[in-house]
Amino acid sequence: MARIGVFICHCGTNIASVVDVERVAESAKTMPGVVFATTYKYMCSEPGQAMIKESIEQYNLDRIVIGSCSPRMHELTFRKMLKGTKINPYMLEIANLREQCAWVHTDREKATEKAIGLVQMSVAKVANNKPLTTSTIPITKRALVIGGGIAGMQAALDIADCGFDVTIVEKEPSIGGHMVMLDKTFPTMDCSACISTPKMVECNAHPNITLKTSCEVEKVSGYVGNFEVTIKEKAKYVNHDLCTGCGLCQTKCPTKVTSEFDQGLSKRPAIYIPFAQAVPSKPVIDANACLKLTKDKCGICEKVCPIGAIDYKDEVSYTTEEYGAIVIATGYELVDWAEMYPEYGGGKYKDVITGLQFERLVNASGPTEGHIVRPSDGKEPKDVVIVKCVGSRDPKKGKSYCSRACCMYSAKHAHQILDKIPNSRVYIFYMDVRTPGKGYEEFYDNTRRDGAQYIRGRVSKIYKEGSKLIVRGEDSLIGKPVTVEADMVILATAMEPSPTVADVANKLGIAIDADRWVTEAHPKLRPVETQTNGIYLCGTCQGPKDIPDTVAQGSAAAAKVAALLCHDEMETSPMISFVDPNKCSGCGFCEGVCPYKAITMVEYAGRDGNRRVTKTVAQVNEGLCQGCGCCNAICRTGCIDLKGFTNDQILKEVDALCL
Amino acid sequence: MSVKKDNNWEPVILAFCCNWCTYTGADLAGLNRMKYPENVRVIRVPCSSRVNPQFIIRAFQKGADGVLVCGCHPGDCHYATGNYYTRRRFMLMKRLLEYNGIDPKRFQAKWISGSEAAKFRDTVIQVSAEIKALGPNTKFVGTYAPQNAVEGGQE
Amino acid sequence: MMRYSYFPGCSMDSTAVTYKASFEYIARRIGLIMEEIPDWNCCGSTAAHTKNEKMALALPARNIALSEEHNPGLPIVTPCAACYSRLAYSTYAARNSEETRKEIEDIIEMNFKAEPDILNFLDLFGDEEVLAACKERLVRSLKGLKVACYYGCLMSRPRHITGEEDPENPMKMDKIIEMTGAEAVEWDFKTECCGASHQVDAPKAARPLIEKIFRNARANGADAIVTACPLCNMNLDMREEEINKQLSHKYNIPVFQFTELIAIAMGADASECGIHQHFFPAFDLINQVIVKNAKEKAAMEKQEAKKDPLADGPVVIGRAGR
Amino acid sequence: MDKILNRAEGKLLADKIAKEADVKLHECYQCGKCSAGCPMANSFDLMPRQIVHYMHLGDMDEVLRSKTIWLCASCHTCVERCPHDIDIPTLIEKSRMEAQKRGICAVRDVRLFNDIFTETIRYTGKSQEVILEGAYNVTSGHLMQDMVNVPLMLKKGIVRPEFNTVQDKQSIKKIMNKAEEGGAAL
Amino acid sequence: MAYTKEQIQEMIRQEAKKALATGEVSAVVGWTSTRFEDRTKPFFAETESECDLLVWNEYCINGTAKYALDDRYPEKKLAVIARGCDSRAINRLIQDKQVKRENLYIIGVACDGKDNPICKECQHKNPLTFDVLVGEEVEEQINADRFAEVLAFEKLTPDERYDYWAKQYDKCIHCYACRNACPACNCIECYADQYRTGWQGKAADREQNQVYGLTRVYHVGDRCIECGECERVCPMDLPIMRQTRKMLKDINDLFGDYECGLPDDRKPVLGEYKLEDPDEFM
Repeated sequence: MARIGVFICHCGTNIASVVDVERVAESAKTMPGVVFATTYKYMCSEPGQAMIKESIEQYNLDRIVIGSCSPRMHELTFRKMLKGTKINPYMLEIANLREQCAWVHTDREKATEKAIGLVQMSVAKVANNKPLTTSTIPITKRALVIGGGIAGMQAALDIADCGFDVTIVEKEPSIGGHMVMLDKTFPTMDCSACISTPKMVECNAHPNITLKTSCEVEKVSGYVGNFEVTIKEKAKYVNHDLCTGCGLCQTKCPTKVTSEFDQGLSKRPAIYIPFAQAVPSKPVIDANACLKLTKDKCGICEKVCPIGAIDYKDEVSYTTEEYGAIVIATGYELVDWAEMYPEYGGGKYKDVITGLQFERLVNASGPTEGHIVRPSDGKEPKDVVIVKCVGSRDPKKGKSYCSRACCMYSAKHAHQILDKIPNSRVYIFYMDVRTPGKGYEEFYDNTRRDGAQYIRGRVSKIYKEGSKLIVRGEDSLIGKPVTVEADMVILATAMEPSPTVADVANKLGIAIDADRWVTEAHPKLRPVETQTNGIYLCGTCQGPKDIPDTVAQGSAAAAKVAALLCHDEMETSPMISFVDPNKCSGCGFCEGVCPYKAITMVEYAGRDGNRRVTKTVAQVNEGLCQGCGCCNAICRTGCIDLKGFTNDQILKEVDALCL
Repeated sequence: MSVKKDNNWEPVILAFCCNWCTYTGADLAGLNRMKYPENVRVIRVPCSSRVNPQFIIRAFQKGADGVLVCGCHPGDCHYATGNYYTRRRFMLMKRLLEYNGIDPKRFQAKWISGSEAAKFRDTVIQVSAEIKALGPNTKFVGTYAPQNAVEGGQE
Repeated sequence: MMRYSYFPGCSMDSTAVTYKASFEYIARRIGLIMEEIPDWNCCGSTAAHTKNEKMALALPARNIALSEEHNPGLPIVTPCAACYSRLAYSTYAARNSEETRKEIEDIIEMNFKAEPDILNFLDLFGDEEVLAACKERLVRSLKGLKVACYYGCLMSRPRHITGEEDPENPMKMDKIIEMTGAEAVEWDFKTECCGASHQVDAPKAARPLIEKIFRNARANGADAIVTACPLCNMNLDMREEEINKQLSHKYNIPVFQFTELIAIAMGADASECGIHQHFFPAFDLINQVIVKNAKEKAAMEKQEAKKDPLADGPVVIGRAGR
Repeated sequence: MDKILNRAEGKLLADKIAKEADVKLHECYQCGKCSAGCPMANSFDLMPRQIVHYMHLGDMDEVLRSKTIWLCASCHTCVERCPHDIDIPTLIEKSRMEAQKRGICAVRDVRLFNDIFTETIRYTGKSQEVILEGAYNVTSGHLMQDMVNVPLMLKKGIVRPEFNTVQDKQSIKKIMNKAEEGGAAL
Repeated sequence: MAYTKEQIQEMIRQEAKKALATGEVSAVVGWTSTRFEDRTKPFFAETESECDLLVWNEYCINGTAKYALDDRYPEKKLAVIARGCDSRAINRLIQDKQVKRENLYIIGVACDGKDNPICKECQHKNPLTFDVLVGEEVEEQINADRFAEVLAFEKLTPDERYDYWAKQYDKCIHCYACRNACPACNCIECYADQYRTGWQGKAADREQNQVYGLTRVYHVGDRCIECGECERVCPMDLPIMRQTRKMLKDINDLFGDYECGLPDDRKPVLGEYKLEDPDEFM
């Protein structure tokens, strides 16, 4: 038989003024299992706690109920208090007599009756409590960063500087991401490559950082502090251990295909270093383009390579490593505007380009060496139209969200055109100009001073007559349709998450929203954490943002990672699910509803009558389970249960309600 | 069913509240000294998805006059997806109970966030009034008491 | 079985002579069976839905009901974009709301189930069987003729009525036209409005719309515009001369119905497909193309030393007798 | 005079029309893509975008008195390109019917043409281009409009002097009268 | 139909013999005759000669699938003669991971309805899953009135509904025959037998029966294959399907077309969710 002690707190007059606490204590004494009940002015105070401890000794209590304020207030306090006694901290229930009784009622009689009822429920529950113990899990002091753009590089560098090993997995042949493609950064107009390439070099040179380019995450298992990650390395066909990056192979390769780095504005060979400052600065072979690999012809690169680094037989390989924390930084791509907007020509006009293509056009290391010319005929455009919100703020054709960076880079593009092309005219069609950042509004002002014409209205149609692109919009401030005959049109195309994100998120077991952005644990207070402990996020995988915000998030995620990895081990909550393997039928429904992938089906040596058999049963991973209890309600047998909130305990609470 | 016109009669209403939203909302109602009827008793659960519909059946069996299940709004679940399952479960359970003769007002579910103290109060006032109007529940009520009702924890 | 319930629409019996003649020529050739809906009435066109929604739904519904009664199981085909749109609207409204369907039944006092699918001529000629039948009968190519396929609004928009996947750049007519050997140019005004509904009552506002269509067709290298609707055709064809008068430069762009080009490719002469009955002269352009192609063909055949007696015929397409 | 925006009648009417058209007026953020693509916009007094905005404000007076609702060609370009799929043609159509109910008409000729058109159908069951053009020219006073084409039409057999009519004329008349009795709104 | 009953019976026997002859199959579950002409009973044929005792006639009404649970950890395959309903029951057991497909050898046979009222509503006469099909498939019918009974019952007043069920549960003798016959009731240990947790009591009174009845619907409602075995085996003739079908109807109304026992990967409705599910708890 349980020996329960009941302690009713006056909370000064907070409870006692409405609830007859003495009567509550008196009637508690008659409840089954209760051997002692009393009241006290302030139960949470030092003397109050001392009184409880004494009573435990004196009446040989093995569990207690405290009738006081909300358990959200002092449950931890009282658990801590119990740590010094012979009672396990979890042999405690709190009846919420303040927030949910005294403070919300006025009728003393009825409130007292309710208080008795609440204590009765807690008594019934505590009678079925079991001692629970927290356990600890060790932490592997290494971090994995998925994505080698500016966000991933920043996070990796900061983690590495704290002294932890970091691996960067990048699917492309070089790290650097989108930032190295850009020409200048707003609002300061520093050279984008000049500030991002040193980071790339630093990543490569840092003793704590391992770069894994042309690699993808294949499989993730485990939990916070103990992730096991299988990394797939794509075939590069070049032995990077031997290769010196001399680049001879590139110059001799006869095949030319569209350059991804130059956004389709130039060609590159089939064996290529993506761009001049690439890290690692070693080539890979594009297997879809290479003549040797597609048709078994050519083979020139092998012949010219002075050290024999070419290996046409290279294959995909896998490595498995352990990490304590993971940062996802998979970045963005631009939406496929051509699919979405047939009214803008659907991609058939060469002189309708995206903002990213313009970055390459205006970049001194780009295909035109920084001369702004029309891709169709190489002539310098005089009239340029910039169309904002292409694919963003358009729930029907594109995305409903604001893409955040476009207002500023469009202003930057206008400034660059007006600066580089004498007597040029730039018309910017916009709906709203959003410049919330330091120095941004001033930059927008300057762009207008430079001569950019801002026209408020969305462009309805772009078509071609002769060599001119006819752009039709409305000047909605005047209220009349306007037409611009343009030489070139730049579309400020919306960002969307990298196409790989859904796959990566699925492997990591983290949530993405309807637009495929990775969901943070809390939008305000946990912005760089995911729902899964030990997995963090940064950069544009979470939502559109500009470079300063991206870098800030990278560092923030790194701080979170460091805060985790600086411990040798961590405590886990004991209030988690557990399985009775003898009752479990192995249907696996609990596995399906678990949001944390904490449940797996495992083999279990059980019995079937007199026979020894191998059953398949559910097993809870204590590191992953967060104790929501969703699995409990789906289990028909009731063999998966939640410590601290067992079926038994809740049923007893329900029963007590109506006694 | 004839409703007893006993003005002193108070219903017993059981509310399952998730720890992160509704229980917090209920605490906030207290903090703001909002007033609502005394006949509601809250059982704290980690998540509305912890609530097994069998608990509801048990509550009616034990003579509860009404049952309320409350959780975070869909999309706001502390455990990401729990309340989506809650939603399906109790949409079906509500209809099943109704089909078996239980007035739909006696079993209700509501999304109440941690900041919606007023919504918690209004819900309790409304449910309480509705059930008062219906009178005591006589359906599914029984006398069953499990064997180990008090000793507990000895399994 | 190429059998359809046929709703010709009012224009088919009056202004759309060329459309009617050329379509009937093709139908005869390929064995299309068009069961005309008995005693059909006007669909209400743009006027009815301007004035009264119920009227706009009920007038076409009577025709659909008649078709259900007399031509059960057959889809309804109509040559006119406006008729197509109105018939499709009534069908859509009835299919999506049982209440509306009953209300319409009540007004027209007939059974109205909204069962038959509504097709326009592009749907009809886009059908694989019909297309294949046409291809079989082609005797000459219109190679060298560059046309701009003009679809207009009502066959493209609104999407939920027409089912058109890409209302900005539909391709149905382009594909049909390419069968004849003519080239359908890429241009940008395929579905821009021609303002037909306001050409009479608000001509000042509506005329410029036509001009823009001609301008874009010309800018993209088209010799002619091709339509698939009596109203679009008349609107462009009848007013080209008037527009030319007000401009310093002149357009010289005949406006054909797409059926005329198919009929010609099938060997029809002018009187058979009505090509001489356009407001804006259309005969010469087509004749040039045909003659040029015939000469080239003859020259090639001569080279191959295989003499075909028919290839010598000087005029392939005869002027109309009327 | 200043506009008074918080008068309820206009808002009620605008909301009723929006509801029937299944449009959520607040979703429009006035991007102007509708007006930019509108073929008739050059002759409008209110841009399609402004129609939506006036309706959102509840200022139906401006809408009902506008030329725009009469000059819209119902080409549906606006809604096809609208980021929020706002069905402007239906808003306009319903507004026009409301204007007719109140006897407001900013473009007399359009109404006249439509009246003649529907009357022709009422009495013959089919549309008659000759009657239509003739009657319109006489009543509108634009006597010579399009007349230059008539000789050519007759010569080429494009129009004939006789009419096509429906046999069951009574049923057409009945349908139209019944539809009109039921009012404009469905 | 092209084959007579006798021909099919003979083919079943031949297939059964063939299956046993492979040596991989421990027994064939089917039906055999009894001393009553209008009754058959389930039968495990373990030898070739026993195969000749298998019968096929309109009285073969017992479900065969659930016998696969007799031995959850078999060393050899079990051959099951499966009609449409049995094949769906097998799918249920496979989807619930209670039997492995590779542990079964399924002899499918199209069924043109048995001497069992539920067969009139059958939408799947042909087996959906099988290794070998005996005879040929028959034409399927769609049961448009699948939920007619539920719809009619919903029209009663709440009190009428309660009283109706109360009377039914007064009749119930708490024998669990419905559970034992049901292919969706496949837990190793049923909640109802766990008296320590005290979900419900042992007594056969209205109260316990009501709890069992409602819990049963919640447990099988989103997985019920509508085979009607529960009603067939009920000694007190309780309209058990009327409860389960209610849940199925609501699922169809709320979450789209839904039918269980089909060979697909669709999860039970309560084991998944959609963001755009209807929400009435706002």
